[in-house]
Amino acid sequence: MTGAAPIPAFPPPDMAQQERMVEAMLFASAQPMRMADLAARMPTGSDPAEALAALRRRYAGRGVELVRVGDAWAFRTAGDLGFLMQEQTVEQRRLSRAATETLAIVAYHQPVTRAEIEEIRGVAVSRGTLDQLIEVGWVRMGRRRDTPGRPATFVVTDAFLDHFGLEQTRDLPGLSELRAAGLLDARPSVAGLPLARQAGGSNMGEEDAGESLPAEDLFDQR
Amino acid sequence: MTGAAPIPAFPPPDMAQQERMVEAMLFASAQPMRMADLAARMPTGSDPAEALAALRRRYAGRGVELVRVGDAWAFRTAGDLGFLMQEQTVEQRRLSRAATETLAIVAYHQPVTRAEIEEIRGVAVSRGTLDQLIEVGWVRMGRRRDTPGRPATFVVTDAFLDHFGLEQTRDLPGLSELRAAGLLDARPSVAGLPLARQAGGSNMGEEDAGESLPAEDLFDQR
Amino acid sequence: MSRPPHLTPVPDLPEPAVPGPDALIVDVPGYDGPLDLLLTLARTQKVDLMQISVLALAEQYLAFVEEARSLRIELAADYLVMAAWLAFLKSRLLLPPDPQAEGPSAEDMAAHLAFQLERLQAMREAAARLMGRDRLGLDRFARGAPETVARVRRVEWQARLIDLMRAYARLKTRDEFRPYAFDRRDIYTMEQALDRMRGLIGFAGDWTSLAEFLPDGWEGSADRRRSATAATFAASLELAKQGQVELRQGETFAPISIRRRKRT
Repeated sequence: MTGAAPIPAFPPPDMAQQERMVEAMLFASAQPMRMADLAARMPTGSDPAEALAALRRRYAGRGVELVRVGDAWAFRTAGDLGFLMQEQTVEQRRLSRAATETLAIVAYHQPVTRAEIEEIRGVAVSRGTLDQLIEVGWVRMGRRRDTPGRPATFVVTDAFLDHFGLEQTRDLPGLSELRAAGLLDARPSVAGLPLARQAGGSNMGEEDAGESLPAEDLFDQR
Repeated sequence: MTGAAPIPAFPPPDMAQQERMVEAMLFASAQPMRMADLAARMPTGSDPAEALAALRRRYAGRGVELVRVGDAWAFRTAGDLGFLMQEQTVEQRRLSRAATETLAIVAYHQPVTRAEIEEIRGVAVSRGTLDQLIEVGWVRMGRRRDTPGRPATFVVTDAFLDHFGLEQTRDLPGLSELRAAGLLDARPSVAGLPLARQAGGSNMGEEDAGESLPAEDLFDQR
Repeated sequence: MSRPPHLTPVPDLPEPAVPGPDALIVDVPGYDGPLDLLLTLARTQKVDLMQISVLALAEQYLAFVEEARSLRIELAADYLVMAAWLAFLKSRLLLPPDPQAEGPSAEDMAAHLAFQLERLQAMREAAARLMGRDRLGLDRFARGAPETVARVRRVEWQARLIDLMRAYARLKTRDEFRPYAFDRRDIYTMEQALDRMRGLIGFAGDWTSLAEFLPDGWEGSADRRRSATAATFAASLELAKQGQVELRQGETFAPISIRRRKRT
C-alpha cells in the first residue's frame, strides 16, 4: 500500500477560523448536523467539538442559539421570541389525545412495545396512531424485543428531540421523578385485570380502534 | 400612522433585546427583510435600524454576516467559506490499461513526445489519454523538443511522485529489477528495439487506437 | 367527533334531554376506555391516587354503569367487562380473605389498579408538559433560508506502483509475442535468394547442386537451412520460368541440380 498516503497535511486552520466554519455550516443548514458531517467538510485535523463548545458559549442568550439535538447540532431561534415569527408558523394540527399520550408513553418508556402502550393506556392502540407518529417523524421502530413473538419496539427520534427542544431523552421533563416514583417500571400486569385487548371486543367504539380510520382523525382541528 | 390612539406606550424593550429580536427574525425568515417588516413585528417604539447596526458589527468577520440586499437585510455565509457549502463525494476508479501504460512510458522515458509514446506502445495515443493524465495531475507538459516541428514533451509531476511514493523518477525500478521481480518474461528481451509502427497494422485490436474515443472510456470502472 | 364513541343512544328513544344529575354522563364521549373513565371517577375522590379507595371507586363505576343502563344507553363491551370485574373485586374486598384462593389477593389487584391509574395520570401530565414546551415551528425556528449544499463528485484515481511496473514490463515484452514481429534473423527470403543466385549463376555453367547455392552460415540450424533451401529453390524456379536456368533431378528426392541455360 504505497502511494496511499494523502497529500502532506496542511496544519488545520486556527480555532477562530474553525469556529467560523462550523458557524457557517450550521447556519446554512435547516437540519441538525452531526459532528462527523461537520468534520467531513472541514480541513483535515480540525476539531469541530471545540469549535462547537466555543460557539455555544458565544450564542448563549442570543436571539439565535446553538442547540444540541441527540448527536447533532443546530441553530434555533430562542423560544421566548416565537411571537415574532407568527407568520412563519406552520399551520400545525393539534395532536389528538390518543396521539399525544401514545407519544409521551413512547418517549418515557422507550423502547416500548405496542402491547405495553395498550397496557398503560388501557385501550387498544390503533395502528393509525403509531403510523402517524412515525410518519411525522417523531417515532421509529427500535429493536425487536427478545421475548416470545419478538415484538417490535418503538422509540422516539432525533426529530422528536429537535421539535420539543430536548438535547436527549434523558432531558424529558419530570423523567427522574417519574422513575423515582416507580411509574416507569415495567410491572407485570396482575392477572384478571380486564384491560385493553383481553377485555375482548376492545376495538368496538374505540375512537382510534379502526385500522381503516383516515389519518385525519389523529389530529383535532385546533 | 401617527396620531391614532395615543395609548400610553409600553416602553420598548432595551436595545439588547431588540437586537435579539432582529437576529431571530432574520435567521428564521426565508427572504431578506426590510426595515419596515422588522419594525412591524417588533413592539412599538423599537428601533430596528439601531439593532441592525449593532448586529452588523457583532457579526462582522464571523462565519455568517449580516448583509444588505437591496433595501432589505439577511444573514449570509461569509464569502470565504463558500467552499464549505459543497459536499464532496469521492469515487474511486482504476486507471485503464491504456492510461497506465502511457503513464508508465512517461515516467520511464520522460521527457517524451507523443510520437515516442506511440512508438513504444505500438499504437496511436488518444488525445484523451494524455489529457486525462494531465487532468488527474500526474503528467504535465515539459519543454518542447529542439527537433523539427518542436514537438511538445510530457513529464510526470510531483503529485505523481507523491501518489506513487517515489522521491524521484530515478527511483523507478529498472528493467533488470522488473525481471528479477518476475514481472518480465525470462526470454532475452529485445528492449530498446523500436518495433512499433514498422511492424505494420499496429492499430489492430488496440483498445485506444481511435482518437475519437470519449474520455469516459479511458478508465475502467472498478 | 360527531358521535359519542362509547355510548350509543338507542335509536328510537328521544335523546335524553337532561343527562341526569351526574354531569359525568355529558362527558362520556370523551372517555378513552374504562381505565380512563375510572381515572376520571377517581379524581372526584379528591385524594392522591395512591390513597384512593378502590372499593369506593368500584362502587362509583358500578353506579355509573347502572345509570347509563337506566338511561337506556348502551355501553361498549369493554365497559361492561370492567363492571363485572369490579363487582367481583368489590365482593372479594368485602369478604374476609380466603386462604384457599389461588392467584393474587384482592388487595394486590386493588393496588395494581391504583398503580395503573396513577401511571396513566402521570403519562397524561407528561404529554401535557411535552406539548407545552417551546416547539420547533411554533416557538422556535430553524433557518428560514437554508443554503443548498452543492454535491461535488470527485474521482480519485487508483493506480499503484506495481500496476505501473507491470504495464511497463508488458510493453517491453509484448513485442516478442506479436505474430507479425517474430525474429527475422532465421528467415531467408526469396528476394535474398534471387539476388544471390543472379550473381552466382554466371559462374555455374555446368550442373551444380542446389545445395551449393545456399548462403554461408545458413547450414547450421535446421530452421535456417530449411528456410534458405526453400527460398533458393523458389528462386531457382523463378529463374527457370524466366528462361535463365535449367533444372534437373534424377529421381524422386534426388538432389536438384542447376545450370545456366545455354543461349541458342
